[in-house]
Amino acid sequence: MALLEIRWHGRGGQGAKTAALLFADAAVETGKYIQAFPEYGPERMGAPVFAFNRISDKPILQHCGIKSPNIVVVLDPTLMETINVTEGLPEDGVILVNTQKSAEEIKKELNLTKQHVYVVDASKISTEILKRDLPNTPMLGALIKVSKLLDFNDMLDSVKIRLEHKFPNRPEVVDGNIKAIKRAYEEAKA
Amino acid sequence: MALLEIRWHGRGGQGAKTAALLFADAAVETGKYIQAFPEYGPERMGAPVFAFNRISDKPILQHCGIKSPNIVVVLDPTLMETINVTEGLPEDGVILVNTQKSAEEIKKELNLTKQHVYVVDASKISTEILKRDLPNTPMLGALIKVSKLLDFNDMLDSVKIRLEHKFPNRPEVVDGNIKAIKRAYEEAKA
Amino acid sequence: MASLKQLAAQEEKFLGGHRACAGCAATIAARMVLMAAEQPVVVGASTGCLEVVSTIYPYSAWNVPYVHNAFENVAATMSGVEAAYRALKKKGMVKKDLRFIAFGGDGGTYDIGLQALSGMIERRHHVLYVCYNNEAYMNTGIQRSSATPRGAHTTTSPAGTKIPGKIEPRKNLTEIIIAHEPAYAAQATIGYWNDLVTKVRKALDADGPSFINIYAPCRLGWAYVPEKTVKVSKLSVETCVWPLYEYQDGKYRITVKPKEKKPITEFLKQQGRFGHLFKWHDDVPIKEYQEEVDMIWERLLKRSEQ
Amino acid sequence: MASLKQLAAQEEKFLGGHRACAGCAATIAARMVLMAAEQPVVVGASTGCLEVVSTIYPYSAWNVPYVHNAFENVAATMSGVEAAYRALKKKGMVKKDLRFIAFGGDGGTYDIGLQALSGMIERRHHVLYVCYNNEAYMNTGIQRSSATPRGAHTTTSPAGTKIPGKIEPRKNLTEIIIAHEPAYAAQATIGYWNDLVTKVRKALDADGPSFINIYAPCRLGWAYVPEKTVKVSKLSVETCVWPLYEYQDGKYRITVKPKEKKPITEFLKQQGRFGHLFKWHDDVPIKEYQEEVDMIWERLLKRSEQ
Amino acid sequence: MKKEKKGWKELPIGLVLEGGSSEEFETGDWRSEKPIWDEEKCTNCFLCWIYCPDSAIIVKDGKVKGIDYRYCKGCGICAEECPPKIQAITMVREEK
Amino acid sequence: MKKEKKGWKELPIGLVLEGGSSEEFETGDWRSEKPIWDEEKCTNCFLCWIYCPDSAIIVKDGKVKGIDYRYCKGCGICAEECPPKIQAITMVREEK
Amino acid sequence: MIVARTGNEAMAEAMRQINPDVVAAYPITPATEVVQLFSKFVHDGKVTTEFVPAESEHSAISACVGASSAGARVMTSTASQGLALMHEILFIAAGLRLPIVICLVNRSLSSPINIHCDHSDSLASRDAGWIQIFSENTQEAYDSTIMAIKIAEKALLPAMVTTDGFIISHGMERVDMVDDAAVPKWLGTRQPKTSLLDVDNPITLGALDLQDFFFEHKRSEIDAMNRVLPIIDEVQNEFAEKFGRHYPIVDEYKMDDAEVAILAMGSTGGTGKVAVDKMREQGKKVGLVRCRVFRPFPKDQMLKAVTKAKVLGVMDRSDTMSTLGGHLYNECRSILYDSDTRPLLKNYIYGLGGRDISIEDIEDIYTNLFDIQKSGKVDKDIVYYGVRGE
Amino acid sequence: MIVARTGNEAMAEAMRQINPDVVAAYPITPATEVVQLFSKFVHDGKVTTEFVPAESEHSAISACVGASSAGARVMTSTASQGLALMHEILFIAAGLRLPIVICLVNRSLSSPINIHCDHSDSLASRDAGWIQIFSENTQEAYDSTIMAIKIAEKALLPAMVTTDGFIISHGMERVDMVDDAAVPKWLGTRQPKTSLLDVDNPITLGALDLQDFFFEHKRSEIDAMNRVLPIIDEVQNEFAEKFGRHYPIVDEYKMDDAEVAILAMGSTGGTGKVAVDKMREQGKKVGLVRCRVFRPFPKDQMLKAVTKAKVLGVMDRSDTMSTLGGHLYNECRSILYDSDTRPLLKNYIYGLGGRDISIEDIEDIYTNLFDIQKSGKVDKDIVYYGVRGE
Ligand SMILES: Cc1ncc(C[n+]2csc(CCOP(=O)(O)OP(=O)(O)O)c2C)c(N)n1
Ligand SMILES: Cc1ncc(C[n+]2csc(CCOP(=O)(O)OP(=O)(O)O)c2C)c(N)n1
Ligand code: SF4
Ligand code: SF4
Ligand code: SF4
Ligand code: SF4
Repeated sequence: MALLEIRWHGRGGQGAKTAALLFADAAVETGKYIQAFPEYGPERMGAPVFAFNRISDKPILQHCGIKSPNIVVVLDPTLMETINVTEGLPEDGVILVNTQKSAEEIKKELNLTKQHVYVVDASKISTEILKRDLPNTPMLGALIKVSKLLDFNDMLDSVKIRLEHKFPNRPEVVDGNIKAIKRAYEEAKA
Repeated sequence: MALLEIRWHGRGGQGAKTAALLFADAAVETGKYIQAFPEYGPERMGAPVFAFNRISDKPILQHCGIKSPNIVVVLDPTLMETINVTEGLPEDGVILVNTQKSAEEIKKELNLTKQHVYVVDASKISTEILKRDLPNTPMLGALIKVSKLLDFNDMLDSVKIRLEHKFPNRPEVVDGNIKAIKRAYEEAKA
Repeated sequence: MASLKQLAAQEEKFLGGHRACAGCAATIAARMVLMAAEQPVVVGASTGCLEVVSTIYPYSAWNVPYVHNAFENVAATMSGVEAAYRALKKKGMVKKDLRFIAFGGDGGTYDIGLQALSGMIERRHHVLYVCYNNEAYMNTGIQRSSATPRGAHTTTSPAGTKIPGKIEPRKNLTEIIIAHEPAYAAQATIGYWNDLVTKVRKALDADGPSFINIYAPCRLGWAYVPEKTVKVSKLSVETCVWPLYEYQDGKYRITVKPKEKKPITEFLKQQGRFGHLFKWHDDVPIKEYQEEVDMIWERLLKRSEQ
Repeated sequence: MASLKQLAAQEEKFLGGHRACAGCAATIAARMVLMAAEQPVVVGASTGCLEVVSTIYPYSAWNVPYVHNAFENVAATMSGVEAAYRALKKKGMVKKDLRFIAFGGDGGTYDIGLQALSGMIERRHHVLYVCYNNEAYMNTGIQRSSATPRGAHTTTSPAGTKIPGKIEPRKNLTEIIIAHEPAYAAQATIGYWNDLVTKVRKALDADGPSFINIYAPCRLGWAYVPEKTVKVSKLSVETCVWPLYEYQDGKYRITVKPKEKKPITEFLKQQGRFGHLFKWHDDVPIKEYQEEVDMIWERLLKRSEQ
Repeated sequence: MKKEKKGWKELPIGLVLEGGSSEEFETGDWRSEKPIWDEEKCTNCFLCWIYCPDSAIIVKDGKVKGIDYRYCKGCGICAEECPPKIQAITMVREEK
Repeated sequence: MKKEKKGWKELPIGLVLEGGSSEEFETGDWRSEKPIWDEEKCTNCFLCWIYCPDSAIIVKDGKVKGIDYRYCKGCGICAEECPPKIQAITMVREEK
Repeated sequence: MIVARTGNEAMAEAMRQINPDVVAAYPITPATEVVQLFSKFVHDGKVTTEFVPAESEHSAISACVGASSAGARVMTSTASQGLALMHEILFIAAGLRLPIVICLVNRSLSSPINIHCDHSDSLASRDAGWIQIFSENTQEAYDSTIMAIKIAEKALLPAMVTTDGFIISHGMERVDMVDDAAVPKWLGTRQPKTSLLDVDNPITLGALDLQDFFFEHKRSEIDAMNRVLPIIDEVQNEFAEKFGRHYPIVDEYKMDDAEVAILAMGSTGGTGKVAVDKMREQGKKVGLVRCRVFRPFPKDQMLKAVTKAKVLGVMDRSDTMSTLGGHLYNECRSILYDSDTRPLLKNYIYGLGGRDISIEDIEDIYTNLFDIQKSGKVDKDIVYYGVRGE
Repeated sequence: MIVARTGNEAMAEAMRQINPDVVAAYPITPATEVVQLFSKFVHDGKVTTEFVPAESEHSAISACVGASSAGARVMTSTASQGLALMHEILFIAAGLRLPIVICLVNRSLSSPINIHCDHSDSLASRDAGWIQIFSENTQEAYDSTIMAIKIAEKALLPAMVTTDGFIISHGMERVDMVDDAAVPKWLGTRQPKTSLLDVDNPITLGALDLQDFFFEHKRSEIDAMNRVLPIIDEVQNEFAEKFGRHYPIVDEYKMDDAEVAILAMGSTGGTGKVAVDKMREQGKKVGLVRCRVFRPFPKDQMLKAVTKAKVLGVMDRSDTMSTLGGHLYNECRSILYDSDTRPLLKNYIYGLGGRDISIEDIEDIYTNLFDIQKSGKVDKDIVYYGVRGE
């Protein structure tokens, strides 16, 4: 696998950073080389924020910012009004959006031509399964699908381990998240 | 006048530093180039201390310590028991001691051969005139005499100005000191 | 007593467009303090949430002169500003009558900035020091300060399996400042705007250094939903966790006495930072905190009667 | 109560050969504190007269482990030493039961070291902090500290023609520390050796941080003849300039009540630093100082009755 | 916000900024809930105004005039503090 | 005190000093007044001992034994604090 | 064990495994997490450390000095303003020869206040007598933290291990962690020669040192610094033997036949290596030198490395404010003064306050260096790379 | 008016004549007297200054920053530990471009704690963005203090004028003082562009400055530093014209035909000149270069001076703790790197903690330099001169 670069868009408090970290962490378990890093500003809850991933089969040495990601993940569609989420996205790039809308609609809204657009209603999935609008974990499932980066089951196992570690006494949280990831994996579509 | 170097010996609180400063200050008024500096340690009242002077007709550029003074002034004779007051004194050096003893006695005590010894009972002078044992100002008078450095009257005038400046509302202090200096000038002897 | 209508008639001195979390009480406090001031003011702030969210180059929310120097030295910085004012006024280079306000978070006041504040008061600088107290270092991600109450979870006093949050009681900074004998000292909180505004005015009119400790809930660090900011603030007073009182001319005065003193659990259970205490194997941490609150309240009642 | 005979039976822990001025009370205080300790102690000192005169390489007057770090941080340094003790004791690498004492002058305590002390108490380190209070920065040549009383001449608050010495009242550090709720706090002075020794023992036995503010006349800075050191110390108590009291478990106790409260002039006129006040064109400075002393004494009486 | 940033030679010396410039920074897009103010119900008690952390309640001529959505972050304090008997402000989910 | 000072390689590392070494530094020569203790008059109240800033009152076996002139700086506190009715210590000018 | 960790997590994990006796610290972005994570270990009983949540960095380092004087193994963590506030006490720690270790996250110094990376903070304390080790990535941050304990205790000098703020501190990467048990075993316990807690052998520490002894004591401290590099080598070799990862003091990347090269510190080393690879693909003979140990300055190792190139671009993430350019640049010029081989030098000051430096930027710099090689002269010796309006 | 003054008195007198709006200070040996004497002026009504007796140096410099931001002319004085405690805020003062002036008395930094002279204190803050002017004697201390106000206000950078602790600070010498009235007249009042007290034009000072602006702001500060030397020259010329004493940025003494020379700072310059005269009497062609301005580093002036000699002994009263020797030595090697003329360099680290340096010592160093000239090579490039047991 060549080097793949991902940019996450979210709002402070929505877990873009957590998603990127979780993604990287899980990928390491499957033997990949990874990076995950936030674009730190002093922004508070609610403000638009970014996070990034690099993932590769070979060691990743660079520590510069990502200007031209292969994949963009948008956790919150309202961001698209004020933020240019497709900035730097190359023609063969992929954009994955948490939305109720169709890929076509999004494509139009963003004035995209060649790039691939995928959508999934991660907020709905999260609200239904986790009883809270926390789209970041479901989006992981969708990302795995659209990126074809990792084996889904390997990934699921390692996310599970990570979640169990984080919530040692709350199996319901772990199970819920895993369920949500699975569903988003299934529901994500072009 | 060639460069002359002087070392003062006293105890913390006895005014060796003040004497050196006063001496320098007065000499400047008479047109000389001077230096006055203490050997600062953190010693408290009562501890043996040093002070130094350089005096010359020409600018003095060096800022090193004085190892081999031309003149040594001892404000407190009890110091001679523990401190080697003649350290570095050259063969043509002069030592001036505040003591009741004679120059001969001191010369013997200090095992001196060639150096010139002068004595004056500055403590007595001070006690009689100033009602306190503050030998430093009278010693100035004796120093002027033995050093033949400066014109006595010029010097007296400038000491007076300096004292008036320091004790603006206490003419009795100024007069007493001037008197004491004069008397020490007269009484100092080899 | 101030009326909201009058207050609202002035120009805003602390503007929108700052980057505080939605529902942040620190910014409410800053806004209220400035609107209370009847004289032109010059403001200083220590590093912390209020500073960071209000002044990110090239944007500033302050519509009054403002200076930020470092984290630990706003009191010293404002001492200098005030000294400059006295000097330049003497020379006729400044004409107006100005007031000076220093803002510091509890970290910048109770901990790293305490000494500078102590010095400012001792030297009798005519500065109002406002501590907006959210009981932790929020700007760096919710670490314990000496204002953090016992039992509270912070990232450096975490609710662990061995130790349930912070173990030491909070420092009573208001009493420490009162022991400095400033010209005016008080505790306030944003939920009681009128009390707060009145205190700011008294402080600015006092002839010397003054201090107001403003309890300012932080929805992020205290972990509650943003719209509850004012409610949480009010609960702190109703439970006597944060008594509203003032000290001037050697006299204590309680300015808002709760009709009925509620148990602190009413206050604690609103907030995620205390959540673990309700699951802890014993009730010692809560009991100890209640005792501390009671003790301080009793003492306050006694002192205010004298 | 300690007996001098018993005290004298121990080995000296603060030895002769130090370079303090003849008649220095700071060294008397250090010696008394060490002889009071019944457990082995580790000592720290902040930069200042006591440190300088007792440890000039290669000579040390301390016959107990001693560390000097800097001027402003003895409380933090000893916090670290005490933390190391707890850590190494847990591991069995230290066996004995030790006590920790930090010494600071009033400059190193009231001013530049206040914050470190405040932190030490807040974190509840088991350290006795002793402030030997000579009411100015003596080591650097008698500059004003916030412990310097109003009216006193120092080299940075000189008796000038326009301003007669220091204008601000002294900081009441003991009350500031009491507001921190340490395990024990007290004021003492060397003239009352038994009171002092008893307080040191209580402090070392208390379960947490403790503080003793020891009034320690300085013959150089206060300008009196050296043999009067003990007399001057006693006069400070008899005039209530320096009340002897303690605070523990929320209670105040006056430990030595003067039979008859003398006017402060009795104390002031012994000392050159106040000499100019008696020649000043009015008696305001002395009167203000007397009022301050009275106010604090009255309040103390009241609090100790509760 | 998207205007070209200045080069170093054009910036004012010493980090000086004009006061009040945050008005150019609109935090309205942080909002996920939105307060809706009902002029009819409003009694002009100004409680929403005094408690708004973002100075986003517009008051003019002694009357509340609405909400400045450029800055309002949707914290919901105004709705919460609007007296229960009046309820002139309600929160709705921000439209996407 | 006049012994050769050590070169840098011989000094202990880290500024460590042995405790109590000031005993090698005799401050007795600072004295200009000297306390004279009268064994006859002394009642062993130990007041001179407790107040001496220079630990210079020699106590052995529960009794005052005299003054350690190696360290005594002649402050006069011992004489001053010796109870007025006893006056076992008197100050005299230091001999030259 | 291979895990994913941010730089801060890696350092905190290293601290957990070291299990120091005392940690005294104060929060500051971007180092806070180190202390946060460590506090959690304390509150969960995963370490036996006494944690002192100091009321300022000044007190934190002061408490470290106290604890280390008492014989404890002591660590702390800070950044930027925090290190600057420790400044006075840093010198004292070194003078007292206390092997305290700081996990430092590099962040630029105010003013202007900024939370992002440059190296001005640690470099502003470079005279303090501390060993300074800069890390390229999280793995190095982790390994160096463990090694620093041993290095400091052998050298009897304090040490700081640094990472680039946010870039490394908050960047998650693969880290190969040593076994929990292996770390304390490899390190052993600290064996101090003297301790304040030894009441039977009372020592006096920190006496006033006048003209008659100060110079000798300072000379001895300088001597200790002179002995550090071999100690680092020794410890790095031991570490490699035991755990399989070996670090050089000066890291050379494709230098053997390099015509032009850059010299850098910290995370830029990695970005530069990618640029090297890309240029090499185009057949350009470029190389990179990374300075891992900045204090003591590794004169011999550095000379050996940099004299291989004809043109050297020195990349400084800091400025000396002297008009002479950056820190590395000046130290390089200094050591090269009487060298026989004398590359052309150019200084690129970049990345201040967290300004990003990309692979393309570094390629651009290489291109510029080739131009210099061609022309044989450096026209403008100090450039501010990436600043707007230059 | 010719008077006798110690260095501290001379600086205090300069301050009295300047009559700054605000002085905020804290006592420390050997600078205390400056503040003491100044307090007396305040209490006697001789100045109109607001004096802020801060509770620490950290607060003193912080108050200076506040006062200067408010448009006041501000001064303070400190030494050693005091400057170290100010460290963090020194950078802030420079970043905010505030023309504060410090009368600094050089004293070595703890540990070991010592009260005597070396240059480690000001040099440890050399990155802070302050102008640094070192004085050889009391006259220079006095003159430079007055000039520093003008220099700082023109450059919009803070400045420190230093004297050697005790040697100059407590040494009394002849000083030719300017008339009381002439000083304020020559200086004028400060004309700040903005002030915190201007409530009608509210400014915000000290905002958080992220990746998008920090580098530009820093670049502008560096630019200000790049413009300082011409300003110093200009002010020194104005001063000479008005008051008759002219100072160079780099002081050359008998350098024109010197074969060997020493480079030094501070009071050693004077002692060295006497040594030069003595050697010249013996027909030895020796010279001396004195660095008066250390920040910004006067590259051109220094190059011009030091390249006159074949062998240069660089005398540093400080060590960088890098193993590379002293500060002047390294900066000299750095600027000489690509110089055409390349003297042999040897570093003499001397006088740490107040160890005396005599005329004979310097003669000895010259003799040593002649040996080097003869042999054509430097065997040991860094020596610790005057340390026992070397
Ligand atoms: C000397 C120094 N240490 C640490 C920091 C990092 N820091 C900045 S703000 C802050 C916490 C602020 O806490 P507080 O004063 O309570 O204000 P809040 O953020 O809670 O509003 C810290 C630790 C700093 N800027 N400077
Ligand atoms: C940071 C710092 N500032 C200033 C000094 C200088 N200094 C050393 S001791 C001292 C005064 C000590 O005063 P105090 O604590 O009252 O003790 P005293 O000397 O009166 O016994 C000062 C100002 C210092 N060593 N360090
Ligand atoms: S973290 Fe707390 S204090 Fe900081 S901006 Fe958010 S709500 Fe306000
Ligand atoms: S100056 Fe005062 S405190 Fe210092 S040693 Fe002398 S008497 Fe003691
Ligand atoms: S929702 Fe919050 S920010 Fe918006 S107007 Fe209401 S109180 Fe203000
Ligand atoms: S005179 Fe003073 S120093 Fe000497 S023994 Fe008596 S009390 Fe001690």
